[in-house]
Amino acid sequence: MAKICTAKEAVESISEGMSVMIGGFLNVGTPEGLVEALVEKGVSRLTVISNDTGFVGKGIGKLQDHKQLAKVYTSYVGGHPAYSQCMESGEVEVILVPQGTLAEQIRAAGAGLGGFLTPTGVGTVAAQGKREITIYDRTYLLELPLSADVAFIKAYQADTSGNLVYRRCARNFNPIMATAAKIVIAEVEEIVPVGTIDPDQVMTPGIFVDFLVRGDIEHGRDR
Amino acid sequence: MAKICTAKEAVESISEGMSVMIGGFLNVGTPEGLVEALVEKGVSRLTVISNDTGFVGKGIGKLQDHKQLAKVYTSYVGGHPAYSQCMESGEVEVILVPQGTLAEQIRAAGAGLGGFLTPTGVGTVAAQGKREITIYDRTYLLELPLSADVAFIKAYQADTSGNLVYRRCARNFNPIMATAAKIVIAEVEEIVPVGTIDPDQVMTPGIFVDFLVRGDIEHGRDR
Amino acid sequence: MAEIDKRVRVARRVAQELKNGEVVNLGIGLPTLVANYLPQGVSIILHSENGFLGIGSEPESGKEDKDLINAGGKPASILANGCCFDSATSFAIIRGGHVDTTVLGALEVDQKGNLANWMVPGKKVTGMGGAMDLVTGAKKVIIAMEHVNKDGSPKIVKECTMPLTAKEEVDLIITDMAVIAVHSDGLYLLEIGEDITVEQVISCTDAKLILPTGHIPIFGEEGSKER
Amino acid sequence: MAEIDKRVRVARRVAQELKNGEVVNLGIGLPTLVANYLPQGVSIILHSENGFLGIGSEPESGKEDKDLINAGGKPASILANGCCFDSATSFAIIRGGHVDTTVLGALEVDQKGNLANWMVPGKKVTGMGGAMDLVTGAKKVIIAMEHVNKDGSPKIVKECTMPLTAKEEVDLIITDMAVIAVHSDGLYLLEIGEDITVEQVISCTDAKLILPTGHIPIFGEEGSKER
Repeated sequence: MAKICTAKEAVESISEGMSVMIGGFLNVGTPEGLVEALVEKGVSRLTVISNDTGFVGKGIGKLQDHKQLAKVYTSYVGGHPAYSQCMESGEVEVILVPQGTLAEQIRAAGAGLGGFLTPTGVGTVAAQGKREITIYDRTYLLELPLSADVAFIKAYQADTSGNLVYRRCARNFNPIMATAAKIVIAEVEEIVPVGTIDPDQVMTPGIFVDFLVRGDIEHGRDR
Repeated sequence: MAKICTAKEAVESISEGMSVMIGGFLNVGTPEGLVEALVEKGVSRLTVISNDTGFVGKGIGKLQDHKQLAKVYTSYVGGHPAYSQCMESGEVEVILVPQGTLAEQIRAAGAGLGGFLTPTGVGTVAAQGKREITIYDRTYLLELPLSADVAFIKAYQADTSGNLVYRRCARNFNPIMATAAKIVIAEVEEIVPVGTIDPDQVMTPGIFVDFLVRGDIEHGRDR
Repeated sequence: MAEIDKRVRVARRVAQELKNGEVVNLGIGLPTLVANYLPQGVSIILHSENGFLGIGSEPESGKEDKDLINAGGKPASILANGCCFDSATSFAIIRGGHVDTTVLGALEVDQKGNLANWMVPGKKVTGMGGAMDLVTGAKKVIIAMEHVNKDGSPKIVKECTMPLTAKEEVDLIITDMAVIAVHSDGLYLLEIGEDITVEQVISCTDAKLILPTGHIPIFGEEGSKER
Repeated sequence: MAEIDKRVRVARRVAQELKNGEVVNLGIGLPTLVANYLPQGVSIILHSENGFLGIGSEPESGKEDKDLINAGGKPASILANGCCFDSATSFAIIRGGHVDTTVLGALEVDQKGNLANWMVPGKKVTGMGGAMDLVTGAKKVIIAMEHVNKDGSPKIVKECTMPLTAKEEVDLIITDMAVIAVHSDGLYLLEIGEDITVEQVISCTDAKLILPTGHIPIFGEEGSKER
């Protein structure tokens, strides 16, 4: 059952070397307040799993700006110039994953699957070090699940049970990440009473959410 | 883009020996009108993929009552007494699949995956004939995707583009089946103009739906 | 003890295993009764594998919703904080370890924690439904059943003879006679029922039981009343 | 021909490949232009891999929705018949073959239909994003690009030297100079651009082209005007 708290309280248990999934696609649907709280906390050597690595001074990019990262699983680092340099210098280990594979790996972790077979990446560098399995004459890569210690989720609305609703393409990686981490923290635009969201319209069941943070309150209070 | 028609018209292209996925769980969320149209058409030697096989004289059960089946993939035949007999006599080949595996096999087909690894069924009869793969000391079964020629879907509401919304637990297998068949026929309770359903609330994108049948009109006209 | 009392005793004892806020899936039959005996202050979230969380009370006659049944096919209701999803998601929740406890009946359980509860050889086959996924995926598997078959033969055996539902997944066995924990080295007798002796439990159990060194607690007296 | 005209010629020709009702994913850059040149009576459904179907026109300045961007990060709008979904579903749509056509640019394409478009060795790495899934999953892959690099070197080569996006998945190559189909036995020159000769196409192409036996059609004259 979700506990309503501030971003600062929500990130309290995150310590050096942990893995954090962060929702969002080019900063749409990224929980800015939670990332900022992680920057303020100053915890380092994190592993981040995210669609992309954001921009300089914005969203996930801030974690790179403050040198808090050891490893990143992502499909795109093009928005933040420091990443290529870090990849070359080895300062941050960047594991590039095709976007659909990344999404499916996260889903697989949340769904208790041991892996899945995808045709994506066969014959490319994405196949390196992976097992190939042929089914009915088509070759697939065996991809393994990807989970994390913590997930940072951004939703539009939550009820006090933690049921979440997303808006437009701010949904992206958020619902699957909510299923694949030990601790799930959701930053939302508004928290409404139970009964406001029809059961049919819930996009992430409240059972997945451990902490609920109201983005606007956070911005008002902590900065 | 979805074409609005009668159940009779929608099932026209279904011929002997085809495979048909049918949504529903113990007859909740089962497209009664489409099953009835298939009974009236009298086409036989069908392969059916469904959570369960319904009841005598109701839903999917009718296809057994009229001896239209050659093969069934399902998790539960307990609602219809004729199935056990057919299994023994070999009149109908019944392949029992754990419910979660069945759902995931259908999803995998719709999602272009070559298969997935599940812990369900290891060490049981469900493992027979399947490849086992061990990942980090845990053993999984490699399960393959399951697709069909046609899917019969039941939804609550459709807009004229074929976007679908389901109600309560009548959702069950319907959304995944809508992704995993060459021809998708949706029986709905009402058809509303485009714009009535908010894009965030669509549960099955209209691109998956080929034919839209209004259940009530069907019941009025064809019987 | 009357049949009904035995079932209530089991349900009441199982209810004491559930923690506040847990996500629980209750199987058909005896396990369903568990929801009626939750201790004061314990509220659980019931998962229904046909696609929703937050099973509410049985709807009044005439107030059934045609789109709402439980996994056994009976009319159901959904709580205001409940939510609905498709079958792939429902089993992702189960297999992904997001159901804290599943409570099911058994035909046989053995000392390795193997469970057989879906098929009696030679009898009509009905199918495993969602049982294999539930037993494999739930964090904790509790078997709730009467200790012996109608003919008095043991249901807790050395090795299952019937087709398995899952291998080595059972954590706890709760019957009208005993509470037994399944560990890797065998079955531990934790509690015995009111008016039952250790000897009776042993004689009604085909598998070897590891006995506690001191006093053995008794269950069946306390526990919350039906609400 | 001016740069802009070349791009328009390519976009216009690609648009003619799209059928009414098709689900199409347009890559960043030149491919995005294709939507502006659809023939009369052809309406397509645009898929955006960040999670929606039904991309509408660019929103007016000041009317942007903070939750709506296209896959390139630009403000976007959604049509009334559009719908939104998560990234797992978005790529299920792509990989499952539910996108009829994807149109992308290329750094290199070779005569086996191999495509390299995500990484130039020695230059800054940006990542493959969704390109590998799109090229592998879409029913039809159309490469839309200028025929040669800025330095005049061919982009259509015998064998790709840069890291691949996908193996043997390209179906059609449309450039300012030619329309080329990829078959298992090689590259078929189908059409040449207005004011281009077959000899020019051959000299600007590193891979072997299979020429038609008779007259070769010319493109670039007809096609619908920008709407």
